[in-house]
Amino acid sequence: DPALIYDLGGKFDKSFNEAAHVGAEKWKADTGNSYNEIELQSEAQREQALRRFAEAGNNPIVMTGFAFGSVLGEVAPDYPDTKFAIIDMVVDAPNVRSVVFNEHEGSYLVGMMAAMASESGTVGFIGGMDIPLIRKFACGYVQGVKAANPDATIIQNMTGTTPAAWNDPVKGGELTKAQISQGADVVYAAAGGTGVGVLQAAADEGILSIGVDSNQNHLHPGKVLTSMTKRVDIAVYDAFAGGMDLETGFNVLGLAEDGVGYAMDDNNAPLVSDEMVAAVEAAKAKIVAGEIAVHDYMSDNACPVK
Amino acid sequence: MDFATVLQVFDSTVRLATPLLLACLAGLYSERAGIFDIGLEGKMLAAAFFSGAVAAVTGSVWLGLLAGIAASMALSGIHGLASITFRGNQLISGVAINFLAAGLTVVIAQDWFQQGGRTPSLVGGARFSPIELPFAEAVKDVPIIGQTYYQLISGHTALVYIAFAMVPLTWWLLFRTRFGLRLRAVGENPAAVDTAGVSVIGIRYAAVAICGLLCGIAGAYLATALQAGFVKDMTAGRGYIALAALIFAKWRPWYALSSTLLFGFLQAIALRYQNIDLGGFVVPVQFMDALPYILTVVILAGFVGKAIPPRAGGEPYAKER
Amino acid sequence: MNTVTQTGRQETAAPAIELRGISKAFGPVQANKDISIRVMPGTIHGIIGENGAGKSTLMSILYGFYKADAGEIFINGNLTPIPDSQTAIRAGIGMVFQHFKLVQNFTVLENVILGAEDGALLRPSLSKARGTLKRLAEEYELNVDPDALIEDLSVGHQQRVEILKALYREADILILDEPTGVLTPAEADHLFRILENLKREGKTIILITHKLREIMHITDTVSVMRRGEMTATVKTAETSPEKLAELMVGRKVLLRVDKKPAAPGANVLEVENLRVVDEDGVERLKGISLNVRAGEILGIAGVAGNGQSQLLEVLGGVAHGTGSIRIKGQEIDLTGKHSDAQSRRARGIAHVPEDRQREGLIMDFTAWENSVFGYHHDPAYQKNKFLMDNAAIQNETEGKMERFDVRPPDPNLPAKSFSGGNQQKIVLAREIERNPDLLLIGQPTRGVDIGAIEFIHQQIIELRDAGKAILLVSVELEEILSMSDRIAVMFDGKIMGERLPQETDEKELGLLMAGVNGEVA
Amino acid sequence: MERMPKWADVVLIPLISLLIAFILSGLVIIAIGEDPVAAVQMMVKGAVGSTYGWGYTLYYATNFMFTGLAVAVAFHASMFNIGGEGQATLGGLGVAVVCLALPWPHWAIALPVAVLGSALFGALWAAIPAYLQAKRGSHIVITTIMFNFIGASLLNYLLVNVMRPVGSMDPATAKFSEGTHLPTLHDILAVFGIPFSKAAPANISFIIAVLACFGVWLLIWRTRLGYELRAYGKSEPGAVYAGISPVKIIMVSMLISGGLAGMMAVNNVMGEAERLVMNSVEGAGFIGIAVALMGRSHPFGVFLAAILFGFLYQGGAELALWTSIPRELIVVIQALVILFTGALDNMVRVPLEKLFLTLRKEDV
Ligand SMILES: Nc1ncnc2c1ncn2[C@@H]1O[C@H](COP(=O)(O)OP(=O)(O)OP(=O)(O)O)[C@@H](O)[C@H]1O
Ligand SMILES: Nc1ncnc2c1ncn2[C@@H]1O[C@H](COP(=O)(O)OP(=O)(O)OP(=O)(O)O)[C@@H](O)[C@H]1O
Ligand SMILES: [Mg+2]
Ligand SMILES: [Mg+2]
Repeated sequence: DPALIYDLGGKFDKSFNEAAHVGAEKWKADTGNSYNEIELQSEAQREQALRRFAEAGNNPIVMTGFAFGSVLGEVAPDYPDTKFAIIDMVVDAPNVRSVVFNEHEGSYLVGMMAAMASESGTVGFIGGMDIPLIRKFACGYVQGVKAANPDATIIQNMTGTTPAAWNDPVKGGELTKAQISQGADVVYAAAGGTGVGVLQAAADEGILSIGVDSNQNHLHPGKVLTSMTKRVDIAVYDAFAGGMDLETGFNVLGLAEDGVGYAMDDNNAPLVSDEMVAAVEAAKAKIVAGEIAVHDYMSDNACPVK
Repeated sequence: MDFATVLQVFDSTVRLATPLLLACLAGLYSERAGIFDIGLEGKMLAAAFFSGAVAAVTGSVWLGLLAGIAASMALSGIHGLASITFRGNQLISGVAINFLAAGLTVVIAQDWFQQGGRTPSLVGGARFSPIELPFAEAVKDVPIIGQTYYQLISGHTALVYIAFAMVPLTWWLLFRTRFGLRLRAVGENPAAVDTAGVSVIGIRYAAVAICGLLCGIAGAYLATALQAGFVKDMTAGRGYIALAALIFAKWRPWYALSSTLLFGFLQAIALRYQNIDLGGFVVPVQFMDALPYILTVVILAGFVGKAIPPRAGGEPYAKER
Repeated sequence: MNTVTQTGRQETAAPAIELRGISKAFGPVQANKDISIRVMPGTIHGIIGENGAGKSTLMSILYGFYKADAGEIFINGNLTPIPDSQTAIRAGIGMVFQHFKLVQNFTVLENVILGAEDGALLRPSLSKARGTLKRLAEEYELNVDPDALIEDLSVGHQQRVEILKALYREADILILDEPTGVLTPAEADHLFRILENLKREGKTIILITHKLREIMHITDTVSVMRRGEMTATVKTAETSPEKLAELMVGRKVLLRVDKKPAAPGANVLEVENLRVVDEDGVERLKGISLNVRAGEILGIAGVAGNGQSQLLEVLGGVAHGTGSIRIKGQEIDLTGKHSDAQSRRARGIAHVPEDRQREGLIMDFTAWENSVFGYHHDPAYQKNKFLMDNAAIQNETEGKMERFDVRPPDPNLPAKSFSGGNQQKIVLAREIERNPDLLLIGQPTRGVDIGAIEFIHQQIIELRDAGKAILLVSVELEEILSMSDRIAVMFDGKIMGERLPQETDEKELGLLMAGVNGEVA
Repeated sequence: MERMPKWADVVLIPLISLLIAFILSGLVIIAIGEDPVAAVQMMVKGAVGSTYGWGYTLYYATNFMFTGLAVAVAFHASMFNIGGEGQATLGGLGVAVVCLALPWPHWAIALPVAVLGSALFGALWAAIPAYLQAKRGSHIVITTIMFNFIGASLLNYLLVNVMRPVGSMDPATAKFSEGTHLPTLHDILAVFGIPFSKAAPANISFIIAVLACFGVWLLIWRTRLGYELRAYGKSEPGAVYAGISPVKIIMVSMLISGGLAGMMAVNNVMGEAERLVMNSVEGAGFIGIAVALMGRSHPFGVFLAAILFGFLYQGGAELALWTSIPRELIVVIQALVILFTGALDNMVRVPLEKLFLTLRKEDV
């Protein structure tokens, strides 16, 4: 059987891990096969979970989250016959598939939408943890906002500096309220489980929010502008489907591959004007075509626009 | 900082201080009666879960509140059993209760909802909604006073008002009633109460029960008012901060109000300003996070005046050695 | 048994209190064994007995504080089970405990109404109590400021509050457990006047005391307890102190100590202007000067709480003070790093503390561990740089236990399983066998049975005769008078005067202890 | 006269308390619709059914031995050190500083220095609460709790801002160099030709922990310091009378306690993770309380209780892996053990004492 390890935050974070869960469930429904899974409780459990699954003969083993990087680097060589897939991180080993997403591209699109939907000209960003990956989201977002409205103000906050920050809705909610008081009327949460609190506070206070990873539009119908979808589900589905013969190596999913995007459904249809859709679609085409180069924060650990 | 921001920070202070205040008053009843309680954290956590869970299932926040109170009081009962009836170590009992709550909430949440130790999100009547005080809308544009009334005073959930009303009520109960006299006496010298023909055990259980009640409200506030549902460990050390506030408050109700507001304010600041720039020197957010704890240590060290706990605090009352 | 009371009333009335077959065990300790007693109304009934005889336990049972394992209680002839203090109060019983049961940071008024409030709100109770208190104060000479905090009151006044508490609850039967232990003779006299007043009012009083003088002075009848049993009840008029002492201990008692006249040598201890301020900022020693010579016992007399304890503690290095202390002419460090008890021992000072269970012994330690307590740094007890030589210590302890006749002579028993007298012998063996230059000894025979007392006194005298200096603190005047070669009396942190035992008596010492009639030394 | 024989006090009472805690835990398992017998079987199989399981059980037990000893040493001086968590966290910092400071040529050289480093940092983190207790009377329980939080924030800051390698996203230090990698039980037992799972993290620290148990035993019952520590723990006035300085005992006992807690890091940071990550202590500091209570603060008891908790921990991890019973069940069991062996001790003791008393009376 294949196995799936969720990062801290848990599989029902309505966001990143939940997307992985959806992919796994879809695979299960499609193939009728079963899989093993575990939700990490602590940092130190990573290695044990990996080893335990490998010892028990699970194959392939998929894990969600960059934090598995160094542990996997160590464990993978011990189990050369087992295939591993890691999402959001690159691990260079013959039996590992590394899947990364161009989050900056998707964030660019929702940034444009935020700028266009904003009436105050101030939009917010709430990141989970202060790490390059989240800066990558933020930087793409900022670029998108500025592209649509060069005068816009962007307020940025990070929930915390530790993995606990992925799962702190209270803090997410308070940060949102603080941003609202500073004038923000659209807030983008790239914060895993913490985002639930952000979306909640935004809905309570009557402003718009933008979800992340999974399509979160349904959480507060008519209050969530859109979601920056990151198709972790596809990555997981593909890895499971690959089975023991999983193709290893480096795997980038961007706008071109539909690995990232923005979510449209009945819940947010009234919020998104045709004009917005048109602008965003145009930008998307240009990005795919390489006409717009969205800067990737992680390429040089810097963001050209603030 | 403009006035609107100040109001916002204070508004956030009130929200964040409310659970601290409730828990602090809860601890006040217990410790004034001579029962140390480091299990405030656990009781709040249990209450947060059960209120969230029951509210999610029934759709009624009031039923949720009742369930939260019941859960918290059940843990109080255990604490009472251990520290009053069986005269065990109150600190150890408190530690055990914190663990019990941390474990049980997740185990039960997982069993009931299979959502990784959380409850479903609460919507509509399953949550406390803000109460608009009279005329708030009308005066909202009156500078300063009207704004303050509208932004800061109006628009909180019922539990916030309950929490603040508990302060004068607690004062009155402790210092103006027979029950209060006996409760304070039992924390100072239980033998005096006993030989005066009053049951020490009865009073102590009553105090511990009130403690459970208030912790229950505090927990329910976290899950059903401040947030929309329970997530694991959602109390995040608030019980300990409440305890610190209690010491800071020298076990007095009005001081408890100011000390919890102070801690709430610190949290509000830490939330709002990640890295505070003090003219070149950047205060890291981790420092702000740790500030309430650091402050507690400073207070405990007696640098901010000495706090003398109730004399019989922490000592089980045993007539026979 | 119908007693003729002094007031002559109700010669055949039912007893105010009758206890039948009361038994009570605390775990393995049988504190009361099948005790029966009758107390006639309108009398003062004394109860005496050695420490631990079970007096307080019996009275606490009567007051509903403890529950008896067996037995019956009759109040005014009616069978009245007393499961708790509430019932006792309702039955008209009030009790002043040996250790007061007051809330220190409450006012007198609050303490008085506690448990006897009328109604859920405090205000009416307080004003009512204020009136009642005023009346009681006039009636019985019981003046106290109703708004004073207990912690600001003297012990004597605190005791008045306790009596007021009982009277406020309209007690007809008043139990007082060792009320005079903490009082000056003058305060004690005042108390006795109050008791006489109460008796005149028809109240029944039970008085527990160790002082035979008081028993003879005020009681109508007296009961004697020994080792949990009631050994006798007699009319006071028909007995004598000697007889009572014999009843208490179970055999004839030798009250005098045999000793040769002292042959004092040079000064061993010289104390000048010693002052001590305690944690609460109260000055407990107000400039003490004294000296003790080799081969001499200096006795310190005084009512408990007048600074004797502090004097011992400072000399022993347990507390800090200022002034000057010289041992054999050498100045002692009072505040620096050599001001601790260990350094004092190194300078030849041994110290038998007043409270052996709190200080002198670690109750959970074995006898052998206790037998080196304070001297555990001695090289003789070390195996090497790191480890103690437990076998050597055990060996040595066996010898000590034999020489001091500690029973049972088992070094491996924990201290708590020895009786008080044997515990004291363990401490004495430890301190005396160090052969110190100066022995500080507090309450050497407190709670010790008469046989052990004789032995202990003998050991102290032997040490004196070996040319050592001894400073003896005791609240027992008899002990002071019989043991000392010189007597200094302390009052309120000062020495009120010095006397030679052969030139003074209990009366003069009593006055000095009360702070009167002495030229301040 | 003793109320009951010593064996009843040290063996019977903890066993009965433990039994009650386990029965209640079983009820919890039933209540969430699982089969307790199957759960126990799975735990036993997972924890001691293979050398892999043993490897993890002993790895956890090593952690708990250190933290349990830490709590026990402080208990003897009547200090309730709830700060094991923070002290072990700082101990990890000490290990990381040592391991990253030099290119260590061989673990045998790195290990003693790392042990010192961890103990030093752990002791340091205990020193401030100890000092405040000794000099200013601040309640050690509250201050050590606060220091747990402060320690977590401090480590957080250091990992995020100072010790994180450039470009890394984890709040964690770089991997320690090859020369600091400790031999695992696999490596050690291989010398004797005994096969042992290569994957399990139990390592030479286990032996250090066992030595520490012995060392603490010597310290408490054979040295002068231990004598003074126990004397102070039983009676402060007694200690002062004997010239034992309370300040010294509070400081020394807490320094030793903090040092022991800190030494745990040699196992989890140096032996297992081989780098310092966030929250590497994983609550072991708190479990030390349960371990010390159950072990009656005796090093041998601590040793046994640590193995038991290691078993529970590893068994619980297996349960979480293969069933839907969450790992928090272990927290529940831990709570019940603390409750019954610590706080509700009298519930078992009083009836037992009565029983022994009547038995003795009948003998007479
Ligand atoms: N609360 C208690 N728990 C256990 N044992 C007790 C308790 N109170 C008294 N005892 C024991 O019962 C016995 C009788 O004690 P009690 O206090 O009645 O003596 P007493 O005659 O009042 O002595 P004293 O003159 O010292 O006041 C003693 O051995 C004592 O140690
Ligand atoms: N002024 C003093 N008052 C009381 N005790 C003292 C004084 N000076 C020294 N002592 C004690 O007398 C003993 C012998 O003192 P001395 O100074 O010779 O010893 P030491 O070995 O030099 O000790 P240290 O190194 O601590 O000074 C020691 O136990 C010391 O603690
Ligand atoms: Mg008595
Ligand atoms: Mg010297």
